[in-house]
Amino acid sequence: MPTTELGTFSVSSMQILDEEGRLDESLEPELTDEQRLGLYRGMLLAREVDQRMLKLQRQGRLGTFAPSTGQEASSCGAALAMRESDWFVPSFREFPGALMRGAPIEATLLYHNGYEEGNVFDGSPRTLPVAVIVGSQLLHAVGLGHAMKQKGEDSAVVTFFGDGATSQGDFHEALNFASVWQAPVVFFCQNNQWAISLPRDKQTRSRTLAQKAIAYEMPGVQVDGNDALAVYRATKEALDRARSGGGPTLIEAVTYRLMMHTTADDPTKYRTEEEVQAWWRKDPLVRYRRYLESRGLWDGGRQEALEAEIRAEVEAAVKRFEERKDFKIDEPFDHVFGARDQGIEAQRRAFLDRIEAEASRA
Amino acid sequence: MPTTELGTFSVSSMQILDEEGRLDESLEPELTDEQRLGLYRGMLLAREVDQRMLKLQRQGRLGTFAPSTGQEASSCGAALAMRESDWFVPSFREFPGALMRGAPIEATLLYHNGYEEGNVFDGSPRTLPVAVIVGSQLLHAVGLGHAMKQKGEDSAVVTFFGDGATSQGDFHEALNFASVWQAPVVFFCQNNQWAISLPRDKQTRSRTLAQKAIAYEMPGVQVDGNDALAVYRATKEALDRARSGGGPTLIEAVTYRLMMHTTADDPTKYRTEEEVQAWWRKDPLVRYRRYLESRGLWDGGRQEALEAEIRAEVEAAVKRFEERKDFKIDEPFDHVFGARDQGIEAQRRAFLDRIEAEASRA
Amino acid sequence: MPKLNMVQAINLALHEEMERDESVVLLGEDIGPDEGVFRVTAGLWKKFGARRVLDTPLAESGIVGAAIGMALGGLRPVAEIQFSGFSMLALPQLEGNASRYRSRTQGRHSVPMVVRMPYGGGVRALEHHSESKEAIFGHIPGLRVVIPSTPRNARALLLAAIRDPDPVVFMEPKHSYRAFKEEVPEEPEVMPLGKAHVALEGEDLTLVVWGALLRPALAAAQAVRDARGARVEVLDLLSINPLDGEAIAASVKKTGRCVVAQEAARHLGLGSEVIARINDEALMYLEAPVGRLTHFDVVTPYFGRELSYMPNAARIEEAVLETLDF
Amino acid sequence: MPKLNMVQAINLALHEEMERDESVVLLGEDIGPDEGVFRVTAGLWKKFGARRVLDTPLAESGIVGAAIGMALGGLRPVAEIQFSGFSMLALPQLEGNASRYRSRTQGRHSVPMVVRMPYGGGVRALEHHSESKEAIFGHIPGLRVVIPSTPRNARALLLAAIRDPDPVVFMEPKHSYRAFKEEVPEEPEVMPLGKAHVALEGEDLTLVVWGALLRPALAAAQAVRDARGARVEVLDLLSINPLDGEAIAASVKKTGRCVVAQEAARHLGLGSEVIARINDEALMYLEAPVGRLTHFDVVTPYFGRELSYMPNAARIEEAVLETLDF
Ligand SMILES: Cc1ncc(C[n+]2csc(CCOP(=O)(O)OP(=O)(O)O)c2C)c(N)n1
Ligand SMILES: Cc1ncc(C[n+]2csc(CCOP(=O)(O)OP(=O)(O)O)c2C)c(N)n1
Ligand SMILES: [Mg+2]
Ligand SMILES: [Mg+2]
Repeated sequence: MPTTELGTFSVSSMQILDEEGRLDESLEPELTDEQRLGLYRGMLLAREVDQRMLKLQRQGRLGTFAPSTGQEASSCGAALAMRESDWFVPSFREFPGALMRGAPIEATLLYHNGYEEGNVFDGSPRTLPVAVIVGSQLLHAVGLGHAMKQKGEDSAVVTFFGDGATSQGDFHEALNFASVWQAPVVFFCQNNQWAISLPRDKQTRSRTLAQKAIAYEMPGVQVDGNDALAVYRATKEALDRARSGGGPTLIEAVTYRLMMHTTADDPTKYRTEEEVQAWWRKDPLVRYRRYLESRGLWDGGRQEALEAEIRAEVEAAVKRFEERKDFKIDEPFDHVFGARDQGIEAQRRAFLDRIEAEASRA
Repeated sequence: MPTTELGTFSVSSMQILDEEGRLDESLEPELTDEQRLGLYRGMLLAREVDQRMLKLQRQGRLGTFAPSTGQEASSCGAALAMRESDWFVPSFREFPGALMRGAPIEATLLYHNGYEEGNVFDGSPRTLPVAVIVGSQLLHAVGLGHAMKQKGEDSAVVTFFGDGATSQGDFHEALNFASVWQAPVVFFCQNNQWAISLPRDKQTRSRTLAQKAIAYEMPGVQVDGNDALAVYRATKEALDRARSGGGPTLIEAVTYRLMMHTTADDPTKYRTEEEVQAWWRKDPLVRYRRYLESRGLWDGGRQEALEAEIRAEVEAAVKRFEERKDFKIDEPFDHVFGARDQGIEAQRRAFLDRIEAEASRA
Repeated sequence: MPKLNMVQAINLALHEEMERDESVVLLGEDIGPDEGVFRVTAGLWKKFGARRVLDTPLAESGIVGAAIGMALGGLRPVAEIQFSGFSMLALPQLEGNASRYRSRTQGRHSVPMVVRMPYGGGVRALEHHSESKEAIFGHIPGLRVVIPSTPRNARALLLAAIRDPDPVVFMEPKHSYRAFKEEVPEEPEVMPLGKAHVALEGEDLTLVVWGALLRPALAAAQAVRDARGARVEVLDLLSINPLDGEAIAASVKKTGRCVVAQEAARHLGLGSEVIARINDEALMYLEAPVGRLTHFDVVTPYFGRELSYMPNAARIEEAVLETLDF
Repeated sequence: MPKLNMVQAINLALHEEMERDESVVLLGEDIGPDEGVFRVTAGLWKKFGARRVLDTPLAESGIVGAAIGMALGGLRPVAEIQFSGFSMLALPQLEGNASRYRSRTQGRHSVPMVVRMPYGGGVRALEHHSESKEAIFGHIPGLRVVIPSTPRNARALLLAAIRDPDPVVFMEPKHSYRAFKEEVPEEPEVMPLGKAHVALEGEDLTLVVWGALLRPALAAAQAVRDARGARVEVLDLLSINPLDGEAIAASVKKTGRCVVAQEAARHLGLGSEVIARINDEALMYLEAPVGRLTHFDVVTPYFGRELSYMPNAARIEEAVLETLDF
């Protein structure tokens, strides 16, 4: 069809550390050694927490949870690029980043044992809790971004979500609102290739997820999500742009969910072991460790020491978690409304009377 | 940011008849003279229905409605490209096309006078009624397209919606599903520059609406929506592709809502008279008439005759509409469920008893 | 005290609260230069500018979802859904997030926001423009649902709703928007949320209503008084969640008879809950079954037929007489 | 007759109906190779292929909206929403379109489809995975809402739902999915929609339940019988909309006492409607207020606390005794 061309668009991809740990020095971000090491510690801690939780879950000491193994570079790299005053608006597989921002290890244990106490991160008030309804948190991020702008704060927002979330209507509405409002929001898509059993190419026919930004005249970029440096750099650039009034960005981090969707899932039903093994070879931790080694920041001794330190830290958290017993049984009545309501209070009394009667019968 | 380019995309635009009625012969679609004249008749009839309804509404003889004046080329050009066996899935401003497909004029009068009877197009069972919830009908179109494919029919679906509808989550979900399923659906966007008072550039920041197709790896094309030939051609090409297994297309028809949003709206609150006048100069009817004249198919005499014929046709429909009194008062009880339910029937009896008692008291 | 209609009274409350509190922002479709399809936001965009009066893209989940984020971020958003018929699109965000943030974070975060929406029938409007869905919102714990009935309480309840620390669905009976005027105090007046109001005192029967049915209920009460001398107490619920069960019980204990009238479909409507509260607290005081005047369990008919289906003063009077005569 | 659990029984119905009727198609998230997160669609993708068992993108409005189109186009879609907690996203399409197409077109078009969804608590699941929202769906005219309670009726009601000419929300009590087995007839059995079932006959009190509470209700009835010799009639509603008001009234007229138990929040729940029906039809037969055992009007707590808040056999027994002793 002969026609007039109205515009062209392109989408690009970035990698700084390749699978062998080779560095593209021209792109290496400026970080202090402390930051470099902190990033590694964050990733390693997250991996250890994941593994420990898996054991606890298998032993019946924890409920269902969604492991993040394999996605540590994406989560921690993005978190590192954020300021404390930025808002971290996660989905349900973003504990690595939350840990980097100071969420206590017990939080995820409590959360996955069925306690709202696990959503309380008093040291990190701008780290929001897990959003279970896929895609819903993206709109909160837009509103938060707008609020920051409105209040004249130079804080920005990073919201995380999966490849599956890009199919939700809320994804679309959020990106459109953010673009129209030029809200300081980074939409960080953890494209881990699967949404439970649905592979990425059946989720949407687009070649990339990054190109979905074109629909909103928004910058969209793909990064190697197993490359912590590329993730950091892309997120930092997007945050800088957001802070300076340049509006939102969509980042697609190409990574992989190395474990099951949740501990209730059996991935052998829908994907091959070869595929999983191929992605293990791209393990973000291995690659980043090589980078640290090449910069003379790391060696076997330090690795051992850090592993031991982390194991102890996790063990202590598990202990605190398992010893915790102060769950106020009628707490839900405290948080229906901020103001006391007589009807709710009457229900609380009936509830407590029943609990007491049952206890005395038992 | 130095990176690898992953892909480029482009969006193009088509015009065949320009504002002065000049024809780009290389693009002129193959149509019979009967089709050419039918298209003009359809547009003129729609314009007359609109004007007549406006008077009725102002006289209190009709409820609120949404005029389509200015958008006739888009609506009728697309309808002409469709087969009777294709599904026409409209929004609320698509009566021109519905008329082309055989919906009776009374239908829109009945509908806008508060009667479901106005949604009955017995002669055109694949012309669906108005969808009021913006964007919701796009998903029905996808399901219909899939059903046609599944049943081995080579029918396709054209669904219509406004620029405003592109902001709804359902728009996104529909285009994504259609693309993944490669459903035979044409998404026809009537970009009439306004969604009530919101101008197109505040609806979304993208330069075009057509480029939103890129998010779904779907062909997206812009056409001059006041050029009936371009609309016909683009829709025909999209339908041909859909029928031959090529999947869905997004068409953005650039047009203008020349009247108020609905008769309840006062557009002087939000747009200038100059803007409106500029678009009147692009009136799709004028342009298309010049085209017919240049092909020797039209002249002043024929115009007068057609206008008289149409006026009489509309007048007769108004008369039938105003004489219609057979509205079964308890009809809503007939259509809650397809199977009779005793509870609903009990409510019907109570309802009818009350109606009767009230009538006898009056 | 100026006499205002409900649209003016709501507009007044918005003006007052935006002046008083910098963090109050409005968002919705066509609320800016167009001043809202019912002109509820008249003058606000001109006065407070596009920074605080945001015309949004056409997306209800977007509006309410973004408002949640604004509230989390320290603003006090007042969102408008153009017609309540489109509010189902916002329900996932209301049910899934707005109502839960406080409880989810054990009070660390909350969502102080208002979602205004005109609702109800009788205005000759198109499909989806005449529904009454208060029972759906009312069933969601953590979400306040408020329905004013007069200009004065609309203003006072909206001020309370905006100042409340939690999400409030504020359903405006559009049939009452311009139906009558009422004196509204010069100074901002704030009514507590969660309380019903005895709009007319009586001893013989309790008539429970809300929203646009208050006026026909008062007319019916007067008609019954004129015809029979019976004194009907009219209880105006005002708050749908939480429901003022005490007020309902107290009145029914006094009168022994009750009629509840609603514009919504009968099945699972608020009238049923009113009856359940009477069952819980005052059943033994009842001298007759509670009369239920409702819409029917049919899909809301288009406006050509709607008046045949809706409660009105004469039908309320009928229902009251029937319950009195039981 | 084979003994099946509810997952197997639903799976059987899907197999049977897909074999019998070419136009039946399934769509939803992870229902293909993964066979559904609860394995309800086990074997179907393998047997009927990706043409009839469609793994969709992650979008609930999309699933239900597309299903509406399929139904308009002559298919009989059976959609799965992975957990009812996500069903609010499908509500706009259900309320705005599925439930209305028949009435909108005066019967010219209809939407024969089923939307299956596991619902209810007690399975130690994450937020949004334990809700009971039947009252929300039940309030929508034109939308059937069905809740089976045993393997046998799950299979027979699902067959009926698929064959029904209208949209049916089919809420599956996931707590009962694998809790027990029941004999299911070899031949396809179809139960009429809209009818309640007397699961246990009795003369002294009517216990109204649905879904997962049927089993604890039967246990409570037995306990009451053992303790007091009182005979409790257990009425299993099965259909939420339309509700079998006649069955409720008939039972209460016989027993004079009633308890209704629900997993959902108290305010505006189905229990209230049950009470309202008794008020309408059988109030004067009541010897005591109807006992209401419900969840509380709090945001559904996470699973660490949930059992303290939910009805169970012992609590139902308590409520029954209280109403018997009134
Ligand atoms: C709205 C909604 N629908 C369904 C689910 C159930 N569910 C939980 S996670 C998930 C897949 C999410 O995939 P993706 O977005 O790619 O994130 P990932 O799990 O890969 O991190 C689904 C379907 C949900 N939580 N929310
Ligand atoms: C979901 C929804 N929200 C709001 C409305 C109210 N409304 C009716 S038409 C309209 C604007 C539609 O704009 P557009 O899609 O561009 O179509 P146009 O009116 O220009 O034909 C609005 C906001 C609606 N019908 N549906
Ligand atoms: Mg994923
Ligand atoms: Mg428009």
